[in-house]
Amino acid sequence: MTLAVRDLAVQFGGVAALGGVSFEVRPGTITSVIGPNGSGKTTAFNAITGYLRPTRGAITYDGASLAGLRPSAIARRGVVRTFQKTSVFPTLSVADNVMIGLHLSGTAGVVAVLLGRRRLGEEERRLAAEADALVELVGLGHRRGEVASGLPYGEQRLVELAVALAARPRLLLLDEPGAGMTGAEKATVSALIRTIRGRGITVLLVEHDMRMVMGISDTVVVLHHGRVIAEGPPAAIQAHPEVIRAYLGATGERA
Amino acid sequence: MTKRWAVPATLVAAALLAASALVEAQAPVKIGVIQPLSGPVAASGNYVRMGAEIARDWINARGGVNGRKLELVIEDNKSDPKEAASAAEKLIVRDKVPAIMGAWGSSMTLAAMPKLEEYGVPMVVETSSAASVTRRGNPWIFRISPPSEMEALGLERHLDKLGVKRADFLAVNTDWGRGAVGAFGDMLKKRGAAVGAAEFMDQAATDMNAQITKIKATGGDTLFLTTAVEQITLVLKQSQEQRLGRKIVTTGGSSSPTQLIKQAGAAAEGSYHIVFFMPWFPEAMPDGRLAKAFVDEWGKRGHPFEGLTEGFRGHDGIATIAEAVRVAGKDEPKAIREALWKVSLMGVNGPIKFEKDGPAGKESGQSKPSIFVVQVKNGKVALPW
Amino acid sequence: MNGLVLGGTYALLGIGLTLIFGLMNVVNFAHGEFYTLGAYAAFATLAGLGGGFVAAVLGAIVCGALLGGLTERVLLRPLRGESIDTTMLVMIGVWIAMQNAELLVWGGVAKSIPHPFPTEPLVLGPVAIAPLRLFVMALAAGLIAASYLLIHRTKLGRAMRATFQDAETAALMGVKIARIHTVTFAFGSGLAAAAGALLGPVFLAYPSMGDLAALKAFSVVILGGLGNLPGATLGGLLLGIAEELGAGYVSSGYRDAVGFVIIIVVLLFRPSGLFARQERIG
Amino acid sequence: MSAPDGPALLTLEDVHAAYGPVAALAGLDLAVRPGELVCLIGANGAGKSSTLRAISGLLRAGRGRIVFDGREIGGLEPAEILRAGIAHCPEGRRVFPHLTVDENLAMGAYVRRDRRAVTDDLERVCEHFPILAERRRQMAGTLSGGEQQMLAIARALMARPRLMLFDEPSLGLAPTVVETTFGIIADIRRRGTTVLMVEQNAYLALRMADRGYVMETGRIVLEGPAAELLANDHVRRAYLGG
Amino acid sequence: MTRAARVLGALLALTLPFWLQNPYYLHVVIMAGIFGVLSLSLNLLLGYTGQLSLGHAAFFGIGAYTSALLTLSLAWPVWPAMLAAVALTALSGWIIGRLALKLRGAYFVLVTISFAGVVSLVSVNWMELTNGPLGLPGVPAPALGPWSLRTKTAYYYLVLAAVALSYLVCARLVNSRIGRAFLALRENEPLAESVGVDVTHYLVLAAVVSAGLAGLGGSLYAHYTRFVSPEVFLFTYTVTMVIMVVAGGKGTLAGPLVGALLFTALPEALRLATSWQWQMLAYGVLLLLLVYFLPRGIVPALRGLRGRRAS
Repeated sequence: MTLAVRDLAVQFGGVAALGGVSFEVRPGTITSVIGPNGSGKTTAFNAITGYLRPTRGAITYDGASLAGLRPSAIARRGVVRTFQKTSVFPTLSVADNVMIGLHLSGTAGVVAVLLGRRRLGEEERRLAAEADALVELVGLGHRRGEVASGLPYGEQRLVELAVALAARPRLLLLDEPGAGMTGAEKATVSALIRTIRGRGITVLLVEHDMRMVMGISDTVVVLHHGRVIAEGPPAAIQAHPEVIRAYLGATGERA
Repeated sequence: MTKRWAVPATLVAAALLAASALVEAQAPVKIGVIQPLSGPVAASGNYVRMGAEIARDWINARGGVNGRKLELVIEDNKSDPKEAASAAEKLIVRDKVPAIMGAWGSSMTLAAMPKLEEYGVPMVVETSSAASVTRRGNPWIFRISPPSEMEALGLERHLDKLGVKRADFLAVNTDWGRGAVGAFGDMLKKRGAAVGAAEFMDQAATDMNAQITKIKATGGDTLFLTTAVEQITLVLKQSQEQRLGRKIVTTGGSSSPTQLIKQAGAAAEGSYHIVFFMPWFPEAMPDGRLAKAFVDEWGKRGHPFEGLTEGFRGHDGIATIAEAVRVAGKDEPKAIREALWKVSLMGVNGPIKFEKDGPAGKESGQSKPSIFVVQVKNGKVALPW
Repeated sequence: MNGLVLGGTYALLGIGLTLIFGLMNVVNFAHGEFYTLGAYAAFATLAGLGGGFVAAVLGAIVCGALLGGLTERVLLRPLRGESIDTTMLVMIGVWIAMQNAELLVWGGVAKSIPHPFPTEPLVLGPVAIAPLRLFVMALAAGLIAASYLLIHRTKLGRAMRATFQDAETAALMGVKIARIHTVTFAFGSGLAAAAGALLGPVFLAYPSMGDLAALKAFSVVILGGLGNLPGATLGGLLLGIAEELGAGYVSSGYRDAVGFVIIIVVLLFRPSGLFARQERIG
Repeated sequence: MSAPDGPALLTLEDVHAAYGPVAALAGLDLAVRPGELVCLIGANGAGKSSTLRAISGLLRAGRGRIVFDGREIGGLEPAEILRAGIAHCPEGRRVFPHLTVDENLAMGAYVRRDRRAVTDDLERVCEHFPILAERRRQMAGTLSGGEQQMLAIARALMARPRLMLFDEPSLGLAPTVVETTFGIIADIRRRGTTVLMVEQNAYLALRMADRGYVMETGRIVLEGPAAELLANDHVRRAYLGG
Repeated sequence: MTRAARVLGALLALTLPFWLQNPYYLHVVIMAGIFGVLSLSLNLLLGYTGQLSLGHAAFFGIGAYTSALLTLSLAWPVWPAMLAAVALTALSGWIIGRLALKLRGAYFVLVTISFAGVVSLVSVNWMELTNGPLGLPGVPAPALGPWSLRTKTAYYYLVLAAVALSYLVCARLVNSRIGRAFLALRENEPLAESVGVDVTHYLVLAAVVSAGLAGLGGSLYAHYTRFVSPEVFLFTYTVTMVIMVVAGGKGTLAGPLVGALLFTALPEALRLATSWQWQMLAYGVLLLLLVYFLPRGIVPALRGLRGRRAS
């Protein structure tokens, strides 16, 4: 078991954003979390990656609890995320964005940096090469030197993906990677996600585009009003009566 | 250049040289002035500047020094020691002044002093009261203002008339305030009076009620107050509000009782003030005619009357330097320094003559100024006894 | 008792600053200068024009508000969207320029502002207080109350609060955000000027008087929480009293340290201010 | 329900808009006729909200024309657009949390000068939304999500708009509340106010709308009568989970 | 900058005392150098991590006092005193960093202001240690073996070396993985955390280095003016540093140096250009104009200009 979420609950003020959610992510799979806007998907992501403290519940990764860890510590354990709203280092170039993503791959400490040790240069060259490879992987080779905030929306999302990949995740949490993309771009991203899984990285995905979700997921978890209402392979989910009701709405059901 | 032109060219060059030498002789004698013209103590600095300008104009009206006009190069030290040092550097190096007057506060004077030594330019100190100014072994320093000890000694002969049994201190938390508390405390102890509380206040503080409350609790009879006139006003007002009921004696000579009467009103009634100039009774000054003329000129220029107790120092400082230049016969720093040891003149305050102070071989000059006490009676400044 | 007099004016300063700071995210270093301006305006009214004390305070408010509004309109509006450091630098420039302009106009000599009250203190049981201070306290209280009414009972105040809470939605309601910014800045500056006009006669007016006042205002804002009016009011009173006690019981030299220590302690242990509601996380 | 004919009340022609260098709208064409209920569907990030923001003046259109009731409104301030008759009920309700319900409603009428009529409207709105009438002095932030949605709609109505823009009115609401909300929107439209609605619950939205537009990356990719879109295969697969 | 320009600049810096015959100008340049160190230090926090410290005068002052007290009271030689000043300020940077860097934006600004305020009041009131408002006169000048570095020219080279060292420290940090972490925190803190950048560690690191450099600046100042008084804690020093960094161009390596040179020279130039009444007023107005027309600073504006010309 890679990631296990047990009875996860998050409250904002008096409002329950998550009301006791449990699900698991098996290694080497693509698992999708779906649900209408406001159903608690992003909240779950934030809780798993240490950006907010759950009211109750347990989150374990590789058998060890992630509770109370800072996001950077969680990243160091191989759990890396992207954000729902496009999130890049805006005034830096694409290549520099990815270089920052490679932070954990670097080893240079203060002393080494200040003394200007020779092996630093080698490390920098290695990291730069790695960054280049990642930029190529997401198909932004031609944008390498451009400032991230100047890129079109879809390409910014690709930068984000490259940054996350640079952190060498073993579990990658993607928050709506296809949002704001054209059909063609979405297809590219879907293919990319498959490639990523092919490299042995487990993927947990939040996505709205059903075609995309159903096309690439091994398992789908459906959240509705802060609870899991269904979990299973895509085909089963599409046929699940409660899911249909949640998606089409009560009115639709009655009509 | 062909040979044919050589002679006339030489002639022209010689003529030019001669002309420039003539102009050189007519060039004014520059004196640097460093004062706090902006910042918290700007008012005092500006009064000193006004006094200095009067001295300059008088001297120039009499034909200048050694036939040359006097020119003041005035710099603002922004009430900041760093700026005082910068200003000294600029005056010496860029403007090439052979002597300086400055720099009001002791911390500013102390900060400028290394520059004097570095370049060898004398400075007449007109206001600073810290003992260390003349004790540091800086042979370029000549002070006409009294250090706090001298001021305390000046008061000593009036002590019985004042009737001090038990005194408290309230002083601004600067070198000046701290120094005054020490000097007057020592003098009082020597004379057998008890010393109670010594309270300090920040330069920018406006509310001294807490200090006054503490002082009220000591049960003394006299409060020695050392700070700028603005704060004295506040302390007087707040003491009255708290019904402190003490004899209040201000030290330092910056108190300007006229301004206090204007600003503190009844709260100033009965207070004593140590001053170095009594513009209310110029005839009572050592040189009554000079003092009267200075007061008149000050008024004619529309300067505020209350500035006179500060402004006279500007006059005396410039007059001293001008006299030294006259004695030296040239405006060259070293010569002026030597001449400063020889000058003896009458200033608005009284006779000015320097005696040696500080470590042997590197003495600074210290003149012994006249010290007076006045009292506010019936809303007017009066001689107390 | 003195703590209350000071506290009342601190509160005025704090309310003005908290509005500007909270709404526009401008670290207003020139806030103290509007305080100074108020004191000089009061001086001009009382000594020059021979007006009454109330007229002087009103005059100060008008001066402060006009110049504040102008500052915002001319200097800050074109820089909207620039980083907080840039606007801060602008306000530093305004601070330096205003202070030295005041020096130029009024000279460095501190001005005592005449006032029509007797200097003999009123004795009420164990408490002795000068009538002026009593009047200042009452006027400060009145101005604080008036600010509350303006903010809570008028259409303009409602729009200001709405903008403060959610500028974009306020714009959707037809509120002209830029105008609200100008008005807020003018209002805040007016209050600072009022504080100056009130404390000026108690103390003195001189060009650098605003520096300390600005610092106090910042302490008050932190104490009360950003953009929190009741917080600023209570914070002002509390700071006034704490200073009085601190100076009385600890050491007068460390009087002004009270404000600093309060800021540090409050920020380290309760960053949203003493009176702020717990903010929603995330 | 059939769409009334006649000249369009609102037209967008080739509208482009961007946040900084990032394009949000890339040549959008759209029209709403008087009395219609039009819905705009599409994935997150497709530019639906940006469309509404461009109409209400929050987002300045860089190119193209936005015409309302025969008058070019592109480039006008939000206040002027509101005065022209377009109210925008924003995504996530966005009530002013520390203003009372009454004050929130008053903010809705901010641009109106006719004080007496505003007071009347306030009473009428409260009659219409009895939940709000009970909580008029309460801070809006203390209301439940559904109550806040009612408040947001009521607040927009206070401007007496001729066209109302709704951005994701069902977002984060319980199913029964969604039902009520949509009932209210239908009611508003029945009373003669034209409606343009952005909604992620495409099924619900298309069921009550006259016509629909499907957006992708800043432009319209599909449009037609709502019933047709509901039956469209592409739409079903992308947005209806079928 | 092209290589040729750089070499030329370095040559100019190295030979400057031979060009500047007038020691007053050299004095201005030395002060600019000291403020250059201070601005580089502040820029590390403000420009690279995006944290505005308005308590930088405290580090400057602590550095100056440490150096002065060690040489005067304990008769330490100057060089170890300088090192101790750097170490002590770095330590205080660490403490402030640990305590205050969980705060952001305006709150962090206010804590740093307050910290400087408290330290300043301590320097005035703790008479036994600091000699209070009287200050500490007679701070010795450094010596190199038998040679005292009292002369302006000698001190100029010392300051030049310090500027070069500070520049090197900043440049190396900024162009490394550590500098990228600083930038990441400035640009997008949540994203930085998500790829494993430890916020506290890097912010505290920046604070420590920044404070240490400010301490170096303070120490240089003390041994140059040879007089230290509580005025070193004046808020105006911090304001000056901020002006230099922001006007020069925060987040660039050259910006703070350009700012330091310009804003040390400006008041002196105004001294020459106009009478004292107008100097500070003109200073304020010029600052306003600069920010108004170049809100991002001089160096970025120049870069933009060159970029536009190139394209």
